[in-house]
Amino acid sequence: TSIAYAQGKDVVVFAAASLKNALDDINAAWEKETGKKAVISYAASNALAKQIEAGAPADIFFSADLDWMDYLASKNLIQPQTRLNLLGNSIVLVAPKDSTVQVSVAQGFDLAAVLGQGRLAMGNVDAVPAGKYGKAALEKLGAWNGVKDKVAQAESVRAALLLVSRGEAPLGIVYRTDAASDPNVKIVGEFPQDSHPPIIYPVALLKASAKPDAQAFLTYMRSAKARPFFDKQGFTFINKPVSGS
Amino acid sequence: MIDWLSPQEWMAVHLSLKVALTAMAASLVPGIVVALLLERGRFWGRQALDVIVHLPLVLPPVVVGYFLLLWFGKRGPIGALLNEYFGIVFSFRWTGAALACAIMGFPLLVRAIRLSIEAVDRKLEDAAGTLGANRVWVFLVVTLPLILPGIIAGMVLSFAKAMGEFGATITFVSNIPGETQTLPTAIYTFTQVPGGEGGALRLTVVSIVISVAALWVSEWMARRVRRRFLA
Amino acid sequence: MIDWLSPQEWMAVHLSLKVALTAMAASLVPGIVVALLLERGRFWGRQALDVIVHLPLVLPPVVVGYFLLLWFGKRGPIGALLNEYFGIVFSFRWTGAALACAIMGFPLLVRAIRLSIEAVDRKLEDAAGTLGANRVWVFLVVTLPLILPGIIAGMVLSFAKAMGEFGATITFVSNIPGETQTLPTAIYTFTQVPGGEGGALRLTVVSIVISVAALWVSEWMARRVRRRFLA
Amino acid sequence: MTLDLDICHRQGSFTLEARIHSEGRLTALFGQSGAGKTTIINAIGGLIRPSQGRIVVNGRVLVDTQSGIFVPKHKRHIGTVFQEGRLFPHLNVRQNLLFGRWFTPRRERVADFSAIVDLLGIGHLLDRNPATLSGGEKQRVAIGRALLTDPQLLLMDEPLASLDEARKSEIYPYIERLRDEGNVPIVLVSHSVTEIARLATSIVILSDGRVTAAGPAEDILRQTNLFPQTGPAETGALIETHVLHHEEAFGLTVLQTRAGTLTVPLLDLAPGAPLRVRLRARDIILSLQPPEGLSALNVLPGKVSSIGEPDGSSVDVMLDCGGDSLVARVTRKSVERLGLRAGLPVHAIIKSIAFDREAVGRAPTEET
Amino acid sequence: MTLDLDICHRQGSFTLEARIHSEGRLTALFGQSGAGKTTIINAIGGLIRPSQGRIVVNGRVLVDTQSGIFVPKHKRHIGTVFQEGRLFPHLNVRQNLLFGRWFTPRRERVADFSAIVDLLGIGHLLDRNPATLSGGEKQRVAIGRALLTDPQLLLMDEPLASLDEARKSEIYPYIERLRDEGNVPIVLVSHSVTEIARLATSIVILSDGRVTAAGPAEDILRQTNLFPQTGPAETGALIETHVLHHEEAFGLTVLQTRAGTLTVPLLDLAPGAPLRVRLRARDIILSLQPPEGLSALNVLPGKVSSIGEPDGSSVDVMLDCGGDSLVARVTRKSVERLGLRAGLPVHAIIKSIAFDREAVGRAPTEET
Ligand SMILES: Nc1ncnc2c1ncn2[C@@H]1O[C@H](COP(=O)(O)OP(=O)(O)OP(=O)(O)O)[C@@H](O)[C@H]1O
Ligand SMILES: Nc1ncnc2c1ncn2[C@@H]1O[C@H](COP(=O)(O)OP(=O)(O)OP(=O)(O)O)[C@@H](O)[C@H]1O
Ligand SMILES: [Mg+2]
Ligand SMILES: [Mg+2]
Repeated sequence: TSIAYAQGKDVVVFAAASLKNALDDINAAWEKETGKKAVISYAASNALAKQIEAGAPADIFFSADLDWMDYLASKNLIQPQTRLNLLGNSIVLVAPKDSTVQVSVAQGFDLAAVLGQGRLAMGNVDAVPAGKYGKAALEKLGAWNGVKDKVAQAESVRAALLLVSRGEAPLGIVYRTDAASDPNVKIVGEFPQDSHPPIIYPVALLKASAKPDAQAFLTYMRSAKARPFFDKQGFTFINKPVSGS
Repeated sequence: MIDWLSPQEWMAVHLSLKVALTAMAASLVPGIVVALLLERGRFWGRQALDVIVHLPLVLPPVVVGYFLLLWFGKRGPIGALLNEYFGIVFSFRWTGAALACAIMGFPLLVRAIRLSIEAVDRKLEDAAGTLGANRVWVFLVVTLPLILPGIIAGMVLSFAKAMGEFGATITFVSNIPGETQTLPTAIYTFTQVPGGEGGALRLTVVSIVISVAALWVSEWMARRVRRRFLA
Repeated sequence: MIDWLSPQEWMAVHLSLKVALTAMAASLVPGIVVALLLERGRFWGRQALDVIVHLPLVLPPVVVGYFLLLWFGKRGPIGALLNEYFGIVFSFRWTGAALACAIMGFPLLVRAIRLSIEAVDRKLEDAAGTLGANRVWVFLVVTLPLILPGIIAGMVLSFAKAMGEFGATITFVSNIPGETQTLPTAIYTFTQVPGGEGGALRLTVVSIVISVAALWVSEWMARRVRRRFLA
Repeated sequence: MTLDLDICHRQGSFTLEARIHSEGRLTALFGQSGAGKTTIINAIGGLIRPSQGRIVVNGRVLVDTQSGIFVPKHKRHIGTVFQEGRLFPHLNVRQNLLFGRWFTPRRERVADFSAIVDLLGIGHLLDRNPATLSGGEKQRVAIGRALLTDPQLLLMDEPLASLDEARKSEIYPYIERLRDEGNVPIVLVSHSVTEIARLATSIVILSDGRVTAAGPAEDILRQTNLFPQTGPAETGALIETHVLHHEEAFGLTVLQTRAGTLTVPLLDLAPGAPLRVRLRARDIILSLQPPEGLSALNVLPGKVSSIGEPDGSSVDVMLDCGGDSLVARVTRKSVERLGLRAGLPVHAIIKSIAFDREAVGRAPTEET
Repeated sequence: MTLDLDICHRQGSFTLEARIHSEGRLTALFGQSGAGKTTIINAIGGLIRPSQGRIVVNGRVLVDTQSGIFVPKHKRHIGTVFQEGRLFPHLNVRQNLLFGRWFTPRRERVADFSAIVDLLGIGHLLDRNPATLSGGEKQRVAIGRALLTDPQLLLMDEPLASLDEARKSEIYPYIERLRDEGNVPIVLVSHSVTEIARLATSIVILSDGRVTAAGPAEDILRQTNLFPQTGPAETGALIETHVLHHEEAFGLTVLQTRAGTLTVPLLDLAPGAPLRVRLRARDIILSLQPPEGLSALNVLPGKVSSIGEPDGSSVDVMLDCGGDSLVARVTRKSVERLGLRAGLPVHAIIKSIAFDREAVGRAPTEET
């Protein structure tokens, strides 16, 4: 594979780490079908974006938020016509499985009171997409000021989930996809879709890509064959091209 | 310079220093003990101890942070114990950051001290014994002074590592401004946002300045020790 | 065991070993040279060199990776130069991972060797001089054998660090299976998805097994060296 | 003191199998390089654990491998002067000297710091670092360090090897005082027969890890064949004398021996004081008649008690001078020329000058 | 060889200000502990850089601070035996011995490895590690290591300090051969007057960093007041003699001096061979008449040339025995009793036995 990569035969996908499960499955399915194989590098979206900027030999960028896709677009490094908002997600409020908290997520709800002395686990509110969405939602719902000093900002949404799952934090804001998969947490509230910017996983072919299979793999990912794999991980399948930009 | 950093950044600087110094100080005695055990001890499980000490180096920091959370968290076996009997809480506290840093720097500290212990002339320790010093005294008045170079080097490494440690810290105690947001986590946050390079660079410079100072202090101490041996 | 890891994971193991060994081997000679310069040299800029060597420890690995990307990337000043004149490419190659690991482990390697150099009895070097050995020979036949314990310790640290290095690597050369996906980056990826704990744990165990073996080899070498000195 | 040592110890291909019983207050270990002297010192001091055997000092069992006794070195109260100094590099000279004090209970601190420092001539070095000392200076500090621990037994491994004669002759009287008054038994390793003859009360001769001879100094020193390695120069007899009177005008002291008087350079001792004198076999000239007009002041009448085996050109002639046994070494040619034979009355001629400072030591006072 | 040294060097509060000009083939440095002997050795060997001055060996300028010359130590071809051994701990004895060989061009390799190993008795140690050697064994290996570099100058800092006499007397002839045949000039530090008297052709006496006396060995050794630090025991005269014949039956050799013959223990030298003999002042008895019936075989007639200043009870009496200058040390009392005065004819009586192996050395052959 190493040699294949070096010779530039395989499609190289730079994807946000949270997509690993779904994309690994899709890649396997695609290989079974076509005999071709994508090489997928999972890392944080920002790292991947910077690498692409530095000339990484990637064909496809699959980001966990719009910001880093926009960043590359502004540097003219993607093929704008191929960009599409493929997946959506939603954020939820979680608590440890044995928690007794009662909370209804709504305008003006008093999250701070529910937290008490505890911390609210979130992804980094400036950097990690789930954190950014969570902060926006809390602001919109008027709860941010009450909790902003009680937020434990984790390095990733997975780490935030872990804090709740280990009982370190009584509450946390994570993606539904993550919450659903962890038996140690339960969802105690859902954030309204309009309380935060749409949670979108955009994907695009990169300018530097010259491999014919890249477009094929992108097409496969948006096809109905791929959809079950995304669904299985809890993503909403949007598959909506972005016009212009 | 005051203006150059935001109050929150100043807090991070202050906290980083506190965490790094605490980590360094707290790991010093265990570091010396473990180094002695590994270098001089002949006991069952020595090899295992050696591996355990090295683990923080071998494992990705995030994994270390994960294990810390499992064991030293509020519900972790050790964490719960410490909390119950000594009232020591690590989770979401700067003490947790210090613990993470101490553990990440531990293999470096131990190795440096081990190297110095290995270089100690056992004949001097024997001589001290014939002069009436028992093993503890021999250690305190002969071995310890002789391994000072290693201890200083170990402290430098431990401090420097603590100044840069990020993965284990953020995983274990997350990133709470004023409590657990150290310089590296602050820098990390900057790198995660488009256009954050400026902020990251600024804090990086602060980091470098601090470590220059630390190196300077350590060289000064090392020179003093060396002078005592030779001049 | 073969079944226990997926082919891609085997690849990561294999790659990690290759990267760690390369990083260790490649940084050895520069490490010895820099340690000598820092310990023995009296030149302008010594202090600056000391700081630079320590930077990878002081800065968050992600920042180091970022700087590597800026300088050693295809479009970076050094990377472009190396590519043009020597055909050496680091970006998104396993060589880049090795570079990142070598640099992250460098301060550890240098410190260990420095400690050993400090412990060398200069009188022995003088004696070698009177026996006709010039400075290079003195170094090769006296100093070098005498600092072997430090070199071994430095190599262990460098290797172990390389086995665990993740932040700088993934930032610099990404996480491309078969090319730059080392054990730690593979572990990291597992931690980022639901249900990845099992995979992460499996690879962690592999990591530990490798480092046990490495420690074992190093202890064996150290014992041989020590035996030559004493027995 | 009594030193009882019966040990077996292997290191590499070298095996020490030594059995020593010494009642002497200063036991000298003598033997070729590599004979095992340092190994014995190490065993007594507790630096090595003999594979087998017993070590008993003054009735105190330090080692007994059979009953598993091994007193650790810091509890032995044994001061050691090591062959290679072993000063602590991180402490200055003063701290090195006082090191043992820290571990000596206050009431047991007897040794006088400034007296020892003066004796060893290291007063100007007190604030110096060991690394800056000359070879002899290091050695002196090492001696001082051991003395200042107020040891119950002193082990000295070639302590004076690289000191100049002047310094040595200043240190000898101190060692003698220790031996006699301080009641500190001493085990001394030395390659110098003169030194041993002056200081030792017992001598143990080692060769290749085995004791080849041992006993009171007088007996051993008279056995000329025991020192093949030193050359025959150093054989001699030790005789016990006492001060008769002084001839202040000439700077001389007259000693009483059993056979007559001996005139030696002035000694600072009261009349009646006991004294041990060493008469080297090579310093004695034999004469058939009482000699006249000679510069030599000492003539002891006696008779030949026996004539030894010739060794090369020379022969040792044993004399009985009023009960004191002397040895004179003369050439075979002289034996023949003078017709020496057992029973023949002769006169032993000895120059006063032959009694140099090393030859005249304090007689060890009777053991208590 | 010529050694010209005129240096000034400070270390701490110690200042060395030495000026040495020696034509001798073996220059002995003599002086109290801390006098600066090792410092001079270090300066010649290139281990320290004197603050000021010149060092010239055999016309080769090694150091000249004025013109900025400082030949680095590895280019000096000077073999050094250090006071503290300095064996390489990571090499075994054989490798230590051969260390210098690696850096000696093949055609300059003259020293015979197995001869030197035999001489030093270290054949059984070749595969051992220095850490396992006894003190004397280390010292011997260090000597061997220096000899095997085929040096153009040999510096020896108390090389024999802790060796037994037997070993020493095996090594002395080798050093003499080096000195005379091998054409390797030697600078030797020693505290033993016997050793120096036997080996040295020139002597430099140091005290407190300054040269207090220097010159050919014969001259210096005769000056009795130069050795206050050694005690008076070792003063004596060196006289040049040659072998007359042997008296095999008695194991004796007869030497011709200017004043008569000396009978000494058998020497393995052909008749006519030149020989240097040391007559210690304390070994000479003076007699007014030719003595009779004495066991001493040697009687040299002569006359008192002068009488020295009394030193305590004793006086040095200078004799002229047919042109050879001798010194006899006698008591003041004897001087008075015998009425010794300049010009008085006397007989010097010396026992054959007094010539031990150390006193009779090869006379240094004439300098080429
Ligand atoms: N660790 C060891 N391994 C092998 N042989 C050893 C070891 N230590 C000492 N020896 C040998 O034991 C013998 C006795 O050593 P020891 O030091 O007692 O000699 P010594 O009588 O003190 O000699 P010296 O007068 O030269 O100091 C020597 O031949 C030495 O080589
Ligand atoms: N680095 C130093 N700093 C201060 N004083 C020093 C230093 N090195 C040596 N000395 C002093 O210089 C003097 C001469 O030392 P040196 O080693 O030449 O003496 P030495 O004649 O060889 O004596 P020894 O016979 O005891 O070996 C000593 O008094 C010593 O204390
Ligand atoms: Mg010894
Ligand atoms: Mg010296």
